[in-house]
Amino acid sequence: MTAAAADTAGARPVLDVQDLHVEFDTYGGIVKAVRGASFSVAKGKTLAIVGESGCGKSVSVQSIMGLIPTPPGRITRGSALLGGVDIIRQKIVDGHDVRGSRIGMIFQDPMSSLNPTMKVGNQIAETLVVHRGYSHKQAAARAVELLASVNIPEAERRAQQYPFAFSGGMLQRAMIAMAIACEPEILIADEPTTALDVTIQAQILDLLKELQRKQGMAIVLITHDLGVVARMADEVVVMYAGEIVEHGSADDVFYSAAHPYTVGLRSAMPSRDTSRASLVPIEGAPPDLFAPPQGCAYFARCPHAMLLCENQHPPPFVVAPRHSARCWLHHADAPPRAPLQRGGKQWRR
Amino acid sequence: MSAVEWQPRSEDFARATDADRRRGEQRLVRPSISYWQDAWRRLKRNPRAVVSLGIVVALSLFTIAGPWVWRVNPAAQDIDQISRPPGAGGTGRIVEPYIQWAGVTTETLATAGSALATNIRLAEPATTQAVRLEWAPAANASGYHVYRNISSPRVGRALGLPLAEIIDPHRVSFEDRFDLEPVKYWYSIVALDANGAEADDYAVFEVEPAMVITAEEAADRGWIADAGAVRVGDMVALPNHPLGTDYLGRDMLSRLMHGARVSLFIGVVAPLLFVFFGIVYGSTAGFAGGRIDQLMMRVADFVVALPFLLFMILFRIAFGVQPGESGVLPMLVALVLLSWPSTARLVRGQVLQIRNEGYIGASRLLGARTGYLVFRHMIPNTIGVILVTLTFEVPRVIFIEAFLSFIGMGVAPPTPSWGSMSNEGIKTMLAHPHELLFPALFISVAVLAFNLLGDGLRDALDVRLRGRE
Amino acid sequence: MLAYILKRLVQGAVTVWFIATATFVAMHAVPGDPLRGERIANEQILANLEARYGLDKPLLEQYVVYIGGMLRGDFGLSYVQQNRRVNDIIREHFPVSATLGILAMAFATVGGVLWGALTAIYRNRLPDVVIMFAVIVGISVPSFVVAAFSQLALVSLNSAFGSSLLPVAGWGTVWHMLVPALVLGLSTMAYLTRLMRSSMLDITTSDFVRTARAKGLPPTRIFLRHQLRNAILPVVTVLGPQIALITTGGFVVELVFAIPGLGRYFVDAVHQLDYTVIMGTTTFYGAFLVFMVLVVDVLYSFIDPRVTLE
Amino acid sequence: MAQPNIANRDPMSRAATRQLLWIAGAALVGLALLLAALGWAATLTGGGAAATHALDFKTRTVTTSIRNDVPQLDSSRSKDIESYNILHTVMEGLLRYDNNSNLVPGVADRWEVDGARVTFYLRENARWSDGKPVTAHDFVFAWRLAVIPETASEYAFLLYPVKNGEAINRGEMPPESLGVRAASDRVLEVELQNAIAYFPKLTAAQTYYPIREDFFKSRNGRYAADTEDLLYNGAFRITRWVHGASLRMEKNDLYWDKDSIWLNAIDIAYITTDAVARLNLFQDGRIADVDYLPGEALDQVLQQRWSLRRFNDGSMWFIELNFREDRLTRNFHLRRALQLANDPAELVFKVLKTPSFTPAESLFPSTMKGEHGLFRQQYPPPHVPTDLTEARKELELARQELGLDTFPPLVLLADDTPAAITHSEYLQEYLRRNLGLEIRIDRQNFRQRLEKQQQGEFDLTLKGWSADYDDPLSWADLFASWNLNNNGRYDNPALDAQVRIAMQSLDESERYRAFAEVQRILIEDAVIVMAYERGVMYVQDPRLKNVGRRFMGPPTDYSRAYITEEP
Repeated sequence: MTAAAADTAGARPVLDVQDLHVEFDTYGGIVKAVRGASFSVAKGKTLAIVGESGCGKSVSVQSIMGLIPTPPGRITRGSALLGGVDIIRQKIVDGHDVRGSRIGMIFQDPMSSLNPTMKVGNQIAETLVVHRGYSHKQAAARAVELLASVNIPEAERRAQQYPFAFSGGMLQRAMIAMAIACEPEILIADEPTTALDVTIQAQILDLLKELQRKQGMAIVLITHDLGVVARMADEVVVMYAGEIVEHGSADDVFYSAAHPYTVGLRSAMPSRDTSRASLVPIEGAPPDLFAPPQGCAYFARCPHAMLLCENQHPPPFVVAPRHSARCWLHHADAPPRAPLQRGGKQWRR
Repeated sequence: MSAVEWQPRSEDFARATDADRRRGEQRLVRPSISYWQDAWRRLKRNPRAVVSLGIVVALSLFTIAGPWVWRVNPAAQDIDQISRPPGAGGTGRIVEPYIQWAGVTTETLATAGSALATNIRLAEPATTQAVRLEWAPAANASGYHVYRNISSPRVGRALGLPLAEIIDPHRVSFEDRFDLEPVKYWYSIVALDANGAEADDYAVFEVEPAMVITAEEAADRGWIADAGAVRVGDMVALPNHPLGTDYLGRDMLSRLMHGARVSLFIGVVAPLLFVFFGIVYGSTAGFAGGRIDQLMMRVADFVVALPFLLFMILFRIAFGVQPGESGVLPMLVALVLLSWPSTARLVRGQVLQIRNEGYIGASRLLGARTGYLVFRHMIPNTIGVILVTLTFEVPRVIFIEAFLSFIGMGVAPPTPSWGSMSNEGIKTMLAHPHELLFPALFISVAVLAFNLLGDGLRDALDVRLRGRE
Repeated sequence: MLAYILKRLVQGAVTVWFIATATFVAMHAVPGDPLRGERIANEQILANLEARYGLDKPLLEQYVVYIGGMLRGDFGLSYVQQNRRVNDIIREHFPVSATLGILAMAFATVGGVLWGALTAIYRNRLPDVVIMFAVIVGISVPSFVVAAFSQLALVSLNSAFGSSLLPVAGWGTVWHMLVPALVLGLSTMAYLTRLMRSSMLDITTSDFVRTARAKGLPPTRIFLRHQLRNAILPVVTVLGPQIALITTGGFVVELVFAIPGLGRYFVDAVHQLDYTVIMGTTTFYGAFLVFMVLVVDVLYSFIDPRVTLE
Repeated sequence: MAQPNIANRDPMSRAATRQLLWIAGAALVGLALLLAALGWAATLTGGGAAATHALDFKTRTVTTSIRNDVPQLDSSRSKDIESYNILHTVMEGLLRYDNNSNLVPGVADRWEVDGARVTFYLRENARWSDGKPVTAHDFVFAWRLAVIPETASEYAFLLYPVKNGEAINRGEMPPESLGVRAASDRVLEVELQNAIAYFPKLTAAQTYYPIREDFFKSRNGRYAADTEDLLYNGAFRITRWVHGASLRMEKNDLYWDKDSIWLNAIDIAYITTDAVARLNLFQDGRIADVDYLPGEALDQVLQQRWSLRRFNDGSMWFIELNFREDRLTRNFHLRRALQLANDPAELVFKVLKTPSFTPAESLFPSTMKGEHGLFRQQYPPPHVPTDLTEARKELELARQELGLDTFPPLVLLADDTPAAITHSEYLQEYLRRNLGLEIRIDRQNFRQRLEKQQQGEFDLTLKGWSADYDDPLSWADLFASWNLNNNGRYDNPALDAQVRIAMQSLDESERYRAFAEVQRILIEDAVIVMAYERGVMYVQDPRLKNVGRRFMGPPTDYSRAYITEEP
């Protein structure tokens, strides 16, 4: 996937991940959770990584951030360049840990992601003290401003409270405040809204959008909810069974999906005008990465599966500028099967 | 990685049949296993847990099968082999039963008075039945002191044990029957001057008595089948005690085997009972909160502060334990009634932490009853701490059992238990370390097994590690 | 907070009253008469003795008189130490046991937390295995043996250095209490170590530690501010009952190190059925325990914000 | 096949350990502060540090230890050994025990016995520690105090030989009617209930010690509670007493016999019953002697090559049988069987294994003085050889007499002291093996054992007894039918008659013939089964000389001891 990504129009990639491989030692042997993922995100842009649970999207970002316990997890190949530094191999750049200062991260379950015995204000101020050398007083004041900036009412009082006194939504806002405290170049959001109800979900996503506009930071958004992708993403990466099956701009992927799995995903997603009847689930279950398939991982569930799909691993085919898909259907000699849906409703808000 | 060197042929693009796709699917699905199977599998793979399971099996074999293999009566006393270190064995000669010795006076003694230092003599060959000494009378001695030591008293007048004070100047003999063993002894005879003070000069006599025993005693101690089978002068092999004997000459190995029953039963069952009761009590208190919690915790304080010994005596009377009977059940009940508060307080602390977690509220929302909440959610999350408490209660209970038996509340003599054996062993731990070492060792091994098992269980049951390690 | 403490003190008082009542009933239910010596005195003398100690009155009246006395702080005369008021016994000996107990608890808590944390960090590696075996041997050997061996070590240490470095027994200076307190606190230290290890392991796999690492905090800060603070909670909850264990467990150490503590009177009183000393020591120990449990609960609410003192 | 992990490893463990070390450092500082604070607190409760050396030749001080606290220093009410030892050092009665258990003049320098009247002549220079002379009035007041019901002294029975003593104690007569009068400051006249030969021997007991009336009343009820509540007329006086911790005695310069006192101070610095702890203190040079060494501690003593010594503490231990109606042990043949099977030599030499114990053959101790020389030399007890076959025959006779096919289990009541445990478990197995008798051991706490023994809830029980005063009667009347301490309720008119002779007769040889007869009956009627005569093992610094170790009277006496520079 190297070629397509590199020539994005002039925008220099903030984070450029190439050929990432992550493996886990388990009782049955080695599970190859990520089998060569390459993606990048430019300044001010939002890259969404979408896919079913277990497809390796969370593992990819968490492994780059060094959050996978080793053992059992291991990064066996690949690189992740952040401003020229491969942060897989080196977390400390000129004296500071890139994590927290240049990369912020928020997680799915805010309720258990904050230290229950430490005030919220202090947990935010902590990153400032460590990375930006703030004094405790300065950091505390800044923390209050940050809480206010993420639309938490009465920030002054809230900063002195403990996590259990916050609601789910407010906790996630606090997490965001904590992540952006040092104005990082990139914010990784690992399924930030999954644990929240829909109304809060929208507020959080708007908040992220607004912060991106103000601070110009890149966002990597991991989700399995296409609605969230549609709302937020400039570019989309679809992952399946540990590898990237399609990569393109939001419009390309939504309106001219070039991979049967993406089509399947889109048809399983309700939208304003689809009646309940026409939702079509994808049969079967994702493959077990315990023994990853030789050919295309989606072969067992793909309606357009061909003989060669079972044993030959499809290369990425460029279907449009900055839009590629790993599917033999795009091979010159492939028969013109029911063309993948083109065009379709405008999804844009 | 790219497909450059392979060019697909046109037939490759034929549509795959449903059968092909299904074949692909079976191969790929990982076997799904339940929570408990996964926990059991992980327990099996944890080396320390396997070791502990091995020890537990070995201990139960030792307890149950042991007595069939090592058929020695734990109550049989061998008075001639008291506190014998492990593996002593050896042989003894059969002799006539002991007859009183009249002793020797100055008149009946053959040789006349010369300086004491030279001639102390054995009136008869020295045996473990009696060592009979006679010596030439010292000039104007008003009496004699007789000492015995296990090392030479030459240096620094370390005469050793004072055996006798003879205040009759004419008696010049002494019969030593005190705790004779087939080891080297140094006797010292000190003459007393007119007003009974010890003279500076003292005679030393070195002797090693031969191991002897009478026919009845040999049969009595179980060395030979019956008294008639041997005649005076025959050599008899002393029974071998692989782990030595205790303060009454009883075989340590068989006592450890029979003692295991009491100690392991009490050491395992009692903690399980009162830790379980503690869990239920603690989690209900923690979960209920408010006034009920306060009340329950004050009751816990009340139980902890009660004088343990007083109530043990009371329980013994309440349960009507007949004098000299083994009251294992009343002891079990007493132990449970008085030992649960510490677990209760611990579990309550944990439950208080978890009580306002999200999933508890959610589960309650779904209509879960308190009992289900406690057992399904609360306890698995406190399993780590509970297991640690359980593994600590085992030794504590074993020693409480020993203390109770000591005051006649638990196991009545001569039934042994590890705890009581180690308590007895304390008294002679410097002289005969093996009497304390072996029971303490067995208790340590049992506790080790429980600790390793506890650790293994803690890791196996830890949901977060499921499927990973 | 103050209201809570006051409420707890009232509850404490009620608990202590229950303890005293239960002990009184149990004490009189146990057979044996504190006044009968080896030599049986004639009826008249027995009657006089009973009159002096008020045993001639019916049980209920004795109870009312005794509890009344206790409220006025008069615990009565000892049967065995006939000239000493139980108040004097407690006033002279409880401070000794308390000093020893507090020091033993300090050793146990500090040792338990540090060793526990160390074994959690080096899980399944050498330090963990070594410390665990030490813990197991520590708790499997009767406390009397530990006390005797440590005293033996002191003696050989002194003889090795030719002069008395540390006193072998007795009381009076800080050096007298060092080794006895360590021995007394040993079994609790072992327990706290294992407890700390178990809770530390739970914490390291928790979500907020993952967040802390994602914030790029240095490991030392994560360990101290996040892990240690949460892992210490179960240890604190257990301090309450352990304090009771240590104060009453002092008897063995007081015997071996000839320390004039209350433990010896506590055990002898039951042995001799010395009613007033049993009541005095039990009530006092009960009050001391209830107070320490309150201290622990208050301490706990400071550490864990989730627990509020309602 | 598994490729290595290329990501950087979090330096978690090293950093955390550094952090731990830092916390440990802080904790140690905290502990040091706590130690300092508690150390200060300890000095308040401690009794001041003991001297560093056990024997100090220059200051003439000896440091030692005792096993139990000193419960009662009011001589009128005192009853235990620990208090008697101290009282005998700081107080002095009419007569006194010398280091060899012989009675010598104390405050009285001579006395005359004339039938039921005894007159004591007090010495001129006997003084109290406040300078006032000791007068006959002090004895009159003390004896009355000891016998009046209000004092409720458990040793009041020692004063029963004095006229009306028992009646006053029962509250039937006024204290003034007690048969003792101060003819003058120096002369004390005693009128006895009925003439007895051994009265002077009684006056060495602590209950007969003098107490000054004005001082006693001035302490209003707290007499003998603390050092300032006591007035001393003995060789030493108490200068510092921390209850349960330490007690220091210094030489009393006003004592009439102060020239024979060499020591300036006796410092009891440690109180514990644990023998190993006291041995460690001895090895560490902190105390000058350790007495009551258990058998187990002897090996440590031998290894240290210390010189071991022994003295008889005058106590006899035996198995007491129950003669109540419902008890099998009432049957003579059963008792005879137990007596014949009994082997005290094996018990002492092989089981209890303490060299100071000797197998016992009679209730009367071997050290007891007879008419001339030792009682047991003049009247040796009938010898009962151990004969198992004969014993089994007697058992068979008993079985038939009682009409039983097998013997039900017999209950053996015993204490929970180490010696009692070993002895009872040995006996249980011994009787099972040799006589087929099933014995159930009823092991009881001290008070419960006393209660059961006195209520007669036993078939056999282990019992120890020692004399209250230096006269065989203290032993002989133990099994008289009227004696409350005769727990087995043995009732033999023949024995009672002999005891009455011994009590009333003034003719020494007649009394001793009666004692010999009592001894014969006890053995031939198998009233008790003898076990051992207990002696005490002790270790003593060779430089400490002339310490009193007695079998009669207070067992330990440092008052006449002295220290030599080298052993």
